[in-house]
Amino acid sequence: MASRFDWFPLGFSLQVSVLATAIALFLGVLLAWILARYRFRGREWLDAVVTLPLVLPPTVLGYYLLVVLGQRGWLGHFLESVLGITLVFTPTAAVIAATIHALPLMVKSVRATFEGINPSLENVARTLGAGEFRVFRTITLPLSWKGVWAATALAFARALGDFGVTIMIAGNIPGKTQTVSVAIYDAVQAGRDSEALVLTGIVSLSAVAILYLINLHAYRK
Amino acid sequence: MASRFDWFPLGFSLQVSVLATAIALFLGVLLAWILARYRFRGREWLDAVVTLPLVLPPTVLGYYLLVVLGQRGWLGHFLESVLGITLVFTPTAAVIAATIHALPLMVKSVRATFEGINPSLENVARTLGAGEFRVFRTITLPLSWKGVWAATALAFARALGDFGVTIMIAGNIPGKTQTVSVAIYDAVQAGRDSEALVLTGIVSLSAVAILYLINLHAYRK
Amino acid sequence: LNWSCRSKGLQNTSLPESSLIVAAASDLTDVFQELGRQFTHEGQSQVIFSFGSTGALAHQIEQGAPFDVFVAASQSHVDMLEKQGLVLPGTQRVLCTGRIVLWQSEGSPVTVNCLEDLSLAGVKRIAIANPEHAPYGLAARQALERAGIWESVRSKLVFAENISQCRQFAETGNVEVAILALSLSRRPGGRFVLLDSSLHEPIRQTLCILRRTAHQRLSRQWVDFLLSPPGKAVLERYGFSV
Amino acid sequence: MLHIQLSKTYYPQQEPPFRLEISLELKQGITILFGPSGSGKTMTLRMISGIETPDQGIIRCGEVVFFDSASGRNLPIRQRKVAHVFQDLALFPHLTVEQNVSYGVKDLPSSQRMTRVGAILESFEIANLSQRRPERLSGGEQQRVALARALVTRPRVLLLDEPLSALDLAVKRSLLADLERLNQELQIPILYVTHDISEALTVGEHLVFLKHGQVAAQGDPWEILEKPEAAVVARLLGVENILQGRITSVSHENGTMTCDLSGCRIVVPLSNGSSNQPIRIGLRSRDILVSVQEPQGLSAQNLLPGKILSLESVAHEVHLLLDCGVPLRVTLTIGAARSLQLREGLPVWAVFKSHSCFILKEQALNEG
Amino acid sequence: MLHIQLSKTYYPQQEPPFRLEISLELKQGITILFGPSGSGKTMTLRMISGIETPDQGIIRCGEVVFFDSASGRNLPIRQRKVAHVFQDLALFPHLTVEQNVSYGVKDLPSSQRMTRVGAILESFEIANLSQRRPERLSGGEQQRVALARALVTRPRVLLLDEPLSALDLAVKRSLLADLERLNQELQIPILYVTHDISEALTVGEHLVFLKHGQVAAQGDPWEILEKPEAAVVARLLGVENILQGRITSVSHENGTMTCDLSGCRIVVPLSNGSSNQPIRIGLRSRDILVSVQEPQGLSAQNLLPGKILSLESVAHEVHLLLDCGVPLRVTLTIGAARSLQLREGLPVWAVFKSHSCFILKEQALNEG
Ligand SMILES: Nc1ncnc2c1ncn2[C@@H]1O[C@H](COP(=O)(O)OP(=O)(O)OP(=O)(O)O)[C@@H](O)[C@H]1O
Ligand SMILES: Nc1ncnc2c1ncn2[C@@H]1O[C@H](COP(=O)(O)OP(=O)(O)OP(=O)(O)O)[C@@H](O)[C@H]1O
Ligand SMILES: [Mg+2]
Ligand SMILES: [Mg+2]
Repeated sequence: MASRFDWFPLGFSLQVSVLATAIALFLGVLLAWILARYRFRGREWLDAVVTLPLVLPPTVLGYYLLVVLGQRGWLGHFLESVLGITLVFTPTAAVIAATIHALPLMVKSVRATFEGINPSLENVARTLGAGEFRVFRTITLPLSWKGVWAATALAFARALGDFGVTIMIAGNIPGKTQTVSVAIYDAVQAGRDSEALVLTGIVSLSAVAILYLINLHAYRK
Repeated sequence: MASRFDWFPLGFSLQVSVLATAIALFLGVLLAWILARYRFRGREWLDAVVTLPLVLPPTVLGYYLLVVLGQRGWLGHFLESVLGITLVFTPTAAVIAATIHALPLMVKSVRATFEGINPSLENVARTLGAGEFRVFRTITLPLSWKGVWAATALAFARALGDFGVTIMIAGNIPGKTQTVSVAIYDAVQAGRDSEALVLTGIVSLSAVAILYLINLHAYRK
Repeated sequence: LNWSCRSKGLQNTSLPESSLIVAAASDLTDVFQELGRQFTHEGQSQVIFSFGSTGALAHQIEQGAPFDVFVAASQSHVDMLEKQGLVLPGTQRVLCTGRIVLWQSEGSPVTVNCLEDLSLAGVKRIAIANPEHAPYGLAARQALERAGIWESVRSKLVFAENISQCRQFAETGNVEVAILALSLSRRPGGRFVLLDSSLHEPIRQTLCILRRTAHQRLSRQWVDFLLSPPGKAVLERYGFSV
Repeated sequence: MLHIQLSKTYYPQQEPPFRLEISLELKQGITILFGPSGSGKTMTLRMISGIETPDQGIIRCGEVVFFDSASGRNLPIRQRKVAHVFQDLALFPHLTVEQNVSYGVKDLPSSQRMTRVGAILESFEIANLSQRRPERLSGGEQQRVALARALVTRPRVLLLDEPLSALDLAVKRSLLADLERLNQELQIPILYVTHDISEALTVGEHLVFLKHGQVAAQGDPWEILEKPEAAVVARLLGVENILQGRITSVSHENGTMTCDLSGCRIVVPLSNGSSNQPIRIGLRSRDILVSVQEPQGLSAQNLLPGKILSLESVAHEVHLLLDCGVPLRVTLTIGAARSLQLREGLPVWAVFKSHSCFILKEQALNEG
Repeated sequence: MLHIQLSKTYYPQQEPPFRLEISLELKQGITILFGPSGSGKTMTLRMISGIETPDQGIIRCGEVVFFDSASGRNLPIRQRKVAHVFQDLALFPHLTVEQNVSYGVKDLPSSQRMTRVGAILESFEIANLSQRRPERLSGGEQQRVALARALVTRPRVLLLDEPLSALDLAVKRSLLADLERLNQELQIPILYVTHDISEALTVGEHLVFLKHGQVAAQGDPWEILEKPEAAVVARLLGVENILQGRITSVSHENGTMTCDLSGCRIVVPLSNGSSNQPIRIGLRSRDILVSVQEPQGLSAQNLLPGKILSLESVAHEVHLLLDCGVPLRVTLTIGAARSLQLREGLPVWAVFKSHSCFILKEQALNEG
């Protein structure tokens, strides 16, 4: 209100979302490929489990993550004592939080796209001597751009919008881990309605602009 | 704890999610079709705007929805005074909340699938005398099943998992509008950890089972 | 919009029409659940609680939430509702005041006995509820300020969404100390140091009956029960000053 | 009946644009659309069915205006009632053969529909595949399904883009007969794209020859060789020898003319021409026989003595170049060449029937 | 060189299963795979390239075992180095023509790759399309790209599934010549599926005739007509007349034999047979001419007097049934029939060259 407008959450969120989207893109495409390409026992179960983060209320998911990744959690403890890495209440945690929500969107959409590709094209590439990875990189993936971009747009939006998981594992440390979602929430809760509206407006506009660019890219030509 | 286990949130959430998924399926497929089929000014903008609900922190989205749909909101006021319909703090609101989050997932994934279809097939259907709607119903849609099912799975998971919007516009009224997400949240907040774990377990298991069934359906053959 | 009607099918609610819905701030969660059991036990109707942050609940009330009684963790929100004519005139009461504590989970590497200890090097992070909107967070800030260490510990602070989350941060060992409501400190798993009530403005748990209630009689019964000696005893037992 | 007059330019990146400029008047019956690969045949069909829109022009079928750039009219595809068999078939992959075929006749009463669909499945020998999806069909089976799907509707116009290319001769013949029957029945314009000359000559009542996006020639398939563009057509059809000479005599009772080609005399079928007129004759290399000894008793045939200039063997064929006063290209089977022990320099006789000679109009001289 | 011995059964729902059971030994050079639509040609190719897996059997290329059900070996597609031109082409839609063609030679050093790709684009006349995407190509252009993409690699085996069906004769010829050159160069087995007889006879050194999933005949394309299965092949190739008789004399110097067919005498090319042996002769309806007056001076040709039993006109052709002692099916152009004023009952002479007669082996008698 009286204090001058804080731009940190916007920049921070943008960085976090972009990073998280990139990670989700990489992991999601990889997982989607495995799910689409290889037949193994429990494949559909794995697919279902990957979707799980969407099902749980984010705060609760965050709580459980906090239990696992926190200083007393087995994973958090391991990371801290062996590798000297602390996750919770750091920007890294914000990235993890955003990634967790973006990943299922990525995996499911991309897998469906991969499976929609005419297998003849992949087969012909194999007869031309291409190994599985080259087939994937040069045929499957480029032919799936539309689906992958759509999924990326979703993942980015979701990464930007995460609040529950972020506030749990990254905390709300202004100037350090406060994402724009958390900042908007705070502003609303504190009754700083105009600030909340301004932030919401800026986020919405920039999100729409970014999504628009992604769309243009995805559906161009 | 001492009180006997409350099954209401589970059944309620299931109903809400199924209904919301169905609505999102209908609206999402429709919107996706319009976006994929018709070229009009602002098409990509519309697409970007549809994705917006994912970008905002759910609680904040809920807050603004409440401002619009609540008794003092212009839409809520209109509905109540003219049509006698109250939306907020009813099961309907829970359905709206779930739908809002499911819809963008639906629209984007399904649109990408629609656009991946060989236009020759649609053209040949037209030469055989099929109108646009018949082309859509008999060619475009059936050829997109995989993508539509994947999107449905995502939408369902998201509908089940929504917490922020629901708690704002449907409220956290046990036995009336308390979805399982809200109930889990409530249990965690109140320190009823074991109850929270049990609920989480049940939701996760049933969600995985339902998603598994959707997968089987989508990728069968 | 016809599905809004169709969705009536959803209303196979498990609660009788006559039950009372009480919106209450989260710090009252534990104590109200006990009080609710007693109230029902005394042959009165069932009470349903909708716990949430005071701000969110107030906002919902403004938009027509079907609550009968509102118990806020601060007075200002009730005042605001009163101004809007949403409160049944003359029903606003201060129920009790909350206290704050320094809370540490078992196994915390450092031991903190007073506010000044928060400056110790071993205390790397401190969780408080967000002072901007959580009454207990505000009180925590006031206490830190009056102790003169607000500026020095500021970089250690992690703001929680609400007081419960604050506790979760400490419980899971991710912060060494949390400033909590006394009412939530009774749960097992930690130790606490009560802070002097003079360090902060009183955290007035304020109640009112809402104008839209259809159960005025029942609401009054509930309020009376809260304000009755047995009710007060329970509140005191949970760490509220009456 | 089908009046087409249109132009459309495609602008591929980095290349000269491809311009289609066509003016056609199709009567009912089968018109063959013939032309080298990439000459615009598929394009033309796509414009007629409405899948592509011309830059300008008019397409009219009887009274119905399909497209008119002047009035801005562009009839939606489905209202044109043009059945179109795509070059890439475009079978509906999620429907069975039967569902594919009955897609266009959904409006018929069910019993009538079933009879009609059943009949066409039967006559196209795909009735036993009726419950299968296209992915489980062979290439030829797919082609028959695509054809059946288009023919079963009662369209205003029928467009067939190489509908029989994947079929063996036996099936091809029977489908051509079906098509012919249908042609009698429907009395609509049928535009038939093919590369197969014998198919073209068998089926077509009218032939349109497309080249570089333009109609280079049109008319009776058998007469089109006499058209100005003939030399190109001839080469396209595999007429390797184009001989130039002069008519020396005309025999109306024999139906023949005698010509003099730089000294050697050949007999060709009668055509409108008179003594002393210049003449150009097309002759396929495969229609010429070679004899190593002077042939006996073949008085009515063309016999040109000469010798082998060169001899090149390609797969099971041998391409000869003879010098018989005029250069003559001859193709033989390797077996024949071997048994005759042909070699360069060997004196031989070229033997061919007068009916193997096509007479090309004089204008053809100007063409490549 | 390529040893194939496999079986595979497809179980379509609601239908009798389709069983492919094949045993082949392919030498280097071009082998034509011929057979009616749905006989299993595409299937066979898919098994060789590894896209489909046989139920059992063995596929071996020289020393390299592609598949062996006994040892459970199944070499991954990419290690087989089998270039396969699909019937549906399967061009990569997101790559340009040049990128499509160079896909299989990515491992070559860049300069070598560019030369090789450039050369093949040039010789397939698609160099000017090199920057285009497949969707912007005509059907024939697409086919050339698919062919170039496969040929540019140096495979162990080359599989071509109707690679020229969408091309006109001129282009077809030039591509066949390219293929022939390549064949000389690569010295590998090439399996070539086609329905076009002239293509088959031009290109093939060896022909395999598939029917109902089984090898019905194989051998030299020109000799295969003498194989037991010949009658079927003959019908498939459009040999409508199958005449039965007895050899009366053999003339080695003429390379002919004279036969007696229920009273009428015909001359056929020399074959291994001796006087008084039974013989069966195939004769295409299109190779027979009709004359309404006794032909003059055609002593060396076959001239059979007879009369027209029936006359049916189909499109631009007329199908005649003649009674010349033996029934003869004749196909003429409608123009010819019109000009000769043919009608039922008219006495005519059937005229055909001895070289138009195929001699079928005696066993063929047993076949339908
Ligand atoms: N979308 C496009 N953009 C630019 N050029 C195109 C496009 N589609 C086709 N062409 C070009 O237009 C020309 C005509 O194509 P068309 O498909 O009509 O040929 P066609 O006569 O059917 O040949 P074919 O017998 O090989 O099928 C070709 O040179 C082709 O490369
Ligand atoms: N996936 C499948 N399941 C069952 N049957 C199949 C399947 N694929 C093909 N068939 C059947 O197997 C037979 C052989 O098919 P194939 O594609 O090999 O024929 P083809 O000889 O290539 O014919 P064409 O010349 O028409 O392309 C056909 O009858 C076809 O219907
Ligand atoms: Mg074409
Ligand atoms: Mg095939």
